[in-house]
Amino acid sequence: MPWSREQLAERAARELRDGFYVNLGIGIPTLVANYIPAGMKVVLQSENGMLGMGPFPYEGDEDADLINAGKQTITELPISSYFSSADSFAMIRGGHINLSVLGGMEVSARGDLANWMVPGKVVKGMGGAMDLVAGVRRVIVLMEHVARDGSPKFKSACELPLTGAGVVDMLITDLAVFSRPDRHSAFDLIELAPGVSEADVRARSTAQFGSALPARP
Amino acid sequence: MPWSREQLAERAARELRDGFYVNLGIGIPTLVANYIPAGMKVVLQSENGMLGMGPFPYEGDEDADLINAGKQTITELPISSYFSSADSFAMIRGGHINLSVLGGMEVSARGDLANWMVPGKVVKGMGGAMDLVAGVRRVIVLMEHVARDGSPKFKSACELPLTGAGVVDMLITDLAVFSRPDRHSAFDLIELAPGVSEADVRARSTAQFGSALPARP
Amino acid sequence: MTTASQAGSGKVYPDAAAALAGIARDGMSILSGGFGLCGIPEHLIAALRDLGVKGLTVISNNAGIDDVGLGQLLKTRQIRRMISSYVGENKEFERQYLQGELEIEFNPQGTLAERIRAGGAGIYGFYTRTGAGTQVASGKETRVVDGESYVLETGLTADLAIVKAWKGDREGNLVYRKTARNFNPVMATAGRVTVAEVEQLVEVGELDPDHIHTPGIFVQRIVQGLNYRKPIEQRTVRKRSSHAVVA
Amino acid sequence: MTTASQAGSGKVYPDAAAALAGIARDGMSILSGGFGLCGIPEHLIAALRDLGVKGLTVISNNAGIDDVGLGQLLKTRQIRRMISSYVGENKEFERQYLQGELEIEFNPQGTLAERIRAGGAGIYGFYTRTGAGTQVASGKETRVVDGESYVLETGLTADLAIVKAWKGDREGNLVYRKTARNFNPVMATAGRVTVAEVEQLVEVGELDPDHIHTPGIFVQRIVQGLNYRKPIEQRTVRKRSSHAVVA
Repeated sequence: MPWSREQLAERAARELRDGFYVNLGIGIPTLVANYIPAGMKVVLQSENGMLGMGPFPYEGDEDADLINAGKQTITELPISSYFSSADSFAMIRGGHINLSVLGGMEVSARGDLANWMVPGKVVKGMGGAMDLVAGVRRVIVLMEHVARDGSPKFKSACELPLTGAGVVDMLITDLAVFSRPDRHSAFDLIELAPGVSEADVRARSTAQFGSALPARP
Repeated sequence: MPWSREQLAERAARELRDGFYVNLGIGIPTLVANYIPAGMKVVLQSENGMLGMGPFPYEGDEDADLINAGKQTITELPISSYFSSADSFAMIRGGHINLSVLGGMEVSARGDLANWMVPGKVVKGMGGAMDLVAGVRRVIVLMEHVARDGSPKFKSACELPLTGAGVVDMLITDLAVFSRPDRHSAFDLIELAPGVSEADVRARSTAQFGSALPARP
Repeated sequence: MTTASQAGSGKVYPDAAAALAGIARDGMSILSGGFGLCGIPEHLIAALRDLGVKGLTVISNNAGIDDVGLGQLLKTRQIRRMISSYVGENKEFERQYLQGELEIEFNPQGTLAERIRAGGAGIYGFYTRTGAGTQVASGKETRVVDGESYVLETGLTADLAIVKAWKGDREGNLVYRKTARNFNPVMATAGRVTVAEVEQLVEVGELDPDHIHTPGIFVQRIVQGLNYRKPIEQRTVRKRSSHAVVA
Repeated sequence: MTTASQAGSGKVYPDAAAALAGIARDGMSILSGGFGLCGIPEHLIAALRDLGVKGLTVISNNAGIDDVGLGQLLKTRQIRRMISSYVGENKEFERQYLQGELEIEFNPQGTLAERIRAGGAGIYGFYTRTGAGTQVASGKETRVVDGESYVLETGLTADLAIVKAWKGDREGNLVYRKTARNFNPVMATAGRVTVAEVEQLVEVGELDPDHIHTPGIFVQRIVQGLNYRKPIEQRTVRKRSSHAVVA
């Protein structure tokens, strides 16, 4: 049984570590904030210029001057600080953020990511995604394993225009989790969703990958 | 009779305009602040990170956290703001300062300036001088017309290592004032100290320059 | 980059239209602050609409939404070209773009911010990893250092910058509030003329000099806006009983 | 550039020596904040002296004066190499330099500040007019654009940055005071580890989030200094009767 959106977010949250500074992309990645383990200190960065992003406001407490990168109203925490877009991306580009979790349209075997445009469709722009994948120390991509028509999205090479080349460290799909120790290595399959076999995953991928599944008890 | 240090500063102050943002170098240029015409609004920038530099403090009011680029204690004004060294030089390099007044060791006919090192002597460093001459819109140099041994300092070409190439807009010495309309033009002699002749000035310069002295009444 | 700096009280204008008089013209380039609809110079944008200047190149992270923010200038067809990072929320934008009435240049958001900072800071260009190996790098110089690829991106300035701050004084010193800061401070440094609108015009000396975000040297004209709309694009709230951080 | 970020209260150390324990080592590179003696991390410098680490490369605008600031580390011969813009006030520096015991690399002050900013911001290098046509450009790439010459300067980082702020909280958020800000904020971004000393360690939430100069992400360790000396290099005053602005 494939993992749900919430389960993808929950799985990604297991990659958080105490003291991490983290940037969460729009969509499913945003949900990762709901699964930060109790007692663990994680500081969320919002690339429009905030460190220490708090939860959505209670109704009536919305502040037009306080939004996240998805343009949603949010709140401040005692630890928060604000800064300009230039300073925010200096922080991102300079490698000061520990982890970025983003959505994806395609990931290649060598860790290329495509998630910003589909030729033939209207292009909305890459926003901060290219800066995040180029600057953040560890990049995790969450996506459906196959497209709606069943075609693989974890591919030998991306067909869509790239967001970044060789930038993905971990790929979490609704079927499986893939990881690699560094950006020169190939991915290994490290986990499977319940009832999903390695053969299933290989059949639905054009990417080559190794296997490092834990021994079944 | 050659102009005094104070007269050099006073002459330079005549180049100030209402609303100017100005950076004054260490030494004689600092004295220019004493000759800002009454009623004229001039804002002084200090490259260590301050806009709106006030006068020296009254005795007992010195603040170790408030100094100028010459490391002298200064004061704050109601209009003042502070910023980092990176932001300060972004302001300078970006052409936001109207005028810089600096001391010089040598100036060449094409507006090169040398004022930071003498080969064979211990080098103390260029500080912010290279950034100022490269970034400020108008650069005025104040210096003695000849060295202590009588040798010219306004030369056909600088012999000392340069602070900037082709950066000087106006040269004020104790004998004369030279100006040029832009950085592609040659200098014109535009004023003489009392009792100093154009011939005197030419005899004490190796630089070639034009003459645009006002007609004597 | 030459900003027409002018210290002093002559910077204050009675309203947004007056603050743009003698500056706004057809075909000019304009840096416009804000992220989404947060921190946008709403009165100055409205004044540009009313002035009717056309053929504009607008550099702004987003393009507003239909009828709000820069969406107003799109509706009136005053914008010819945009440099942005994301324009997803604007139907009129999409229509004009598809019909070839509007040009768009996409920049990665951080590259856009840094290009503007470089423009204001007198830096010709800089090397960034962002966009290396992607379409963004095509036609640009690249270099590989220690196995990392970098793209050369150039500084960006404009004829005019319009920015919005929370408080300002008649010297042009500005303070922003929360995430409404975003692109405003960096754009203020990169306009040949910068016009700021503020919610509160305060007396000189009221702003703490340690906490001024934009020193007055960058601002040539300032105006106090009245009756700010400050629309919210994505109103998201949580129930008072909820434990979830994110809805 | 990888900073060992770690949010949370584990950042606070009891004194400067403890804050440098496990970090300071022979041969390391250190960014040291301050301009002249203003805003220098005086307790962290003293702790480096006491730790006796040697063969250091120190990046700092100045080199202190004899026995004060970095002058202390020169006296003990712990510094092998300096990257500075001006070192005019230090006799011991001059002696060691003339005897070939000390290397020095001069950078224009603005280039130094920008190189450090670039280092902290993940920018490989940038083109500046500063130094074009001078010794500073020798051996560096240059390019001419629209008749202007630019020099390629590269980003600068170090193993350790030591900075001094006025106030800080246990998250590492920092606020500087007046011109003691100078190189400190930009150096805080460019150390692989950054240690900050503050005059006042305050509770989280006491610093206004709109007015934090250095967000805590850049600071890995923080210590409250006691009994600051804050020496003044050039004590200049005016008489209460004087009209002159400058003595």
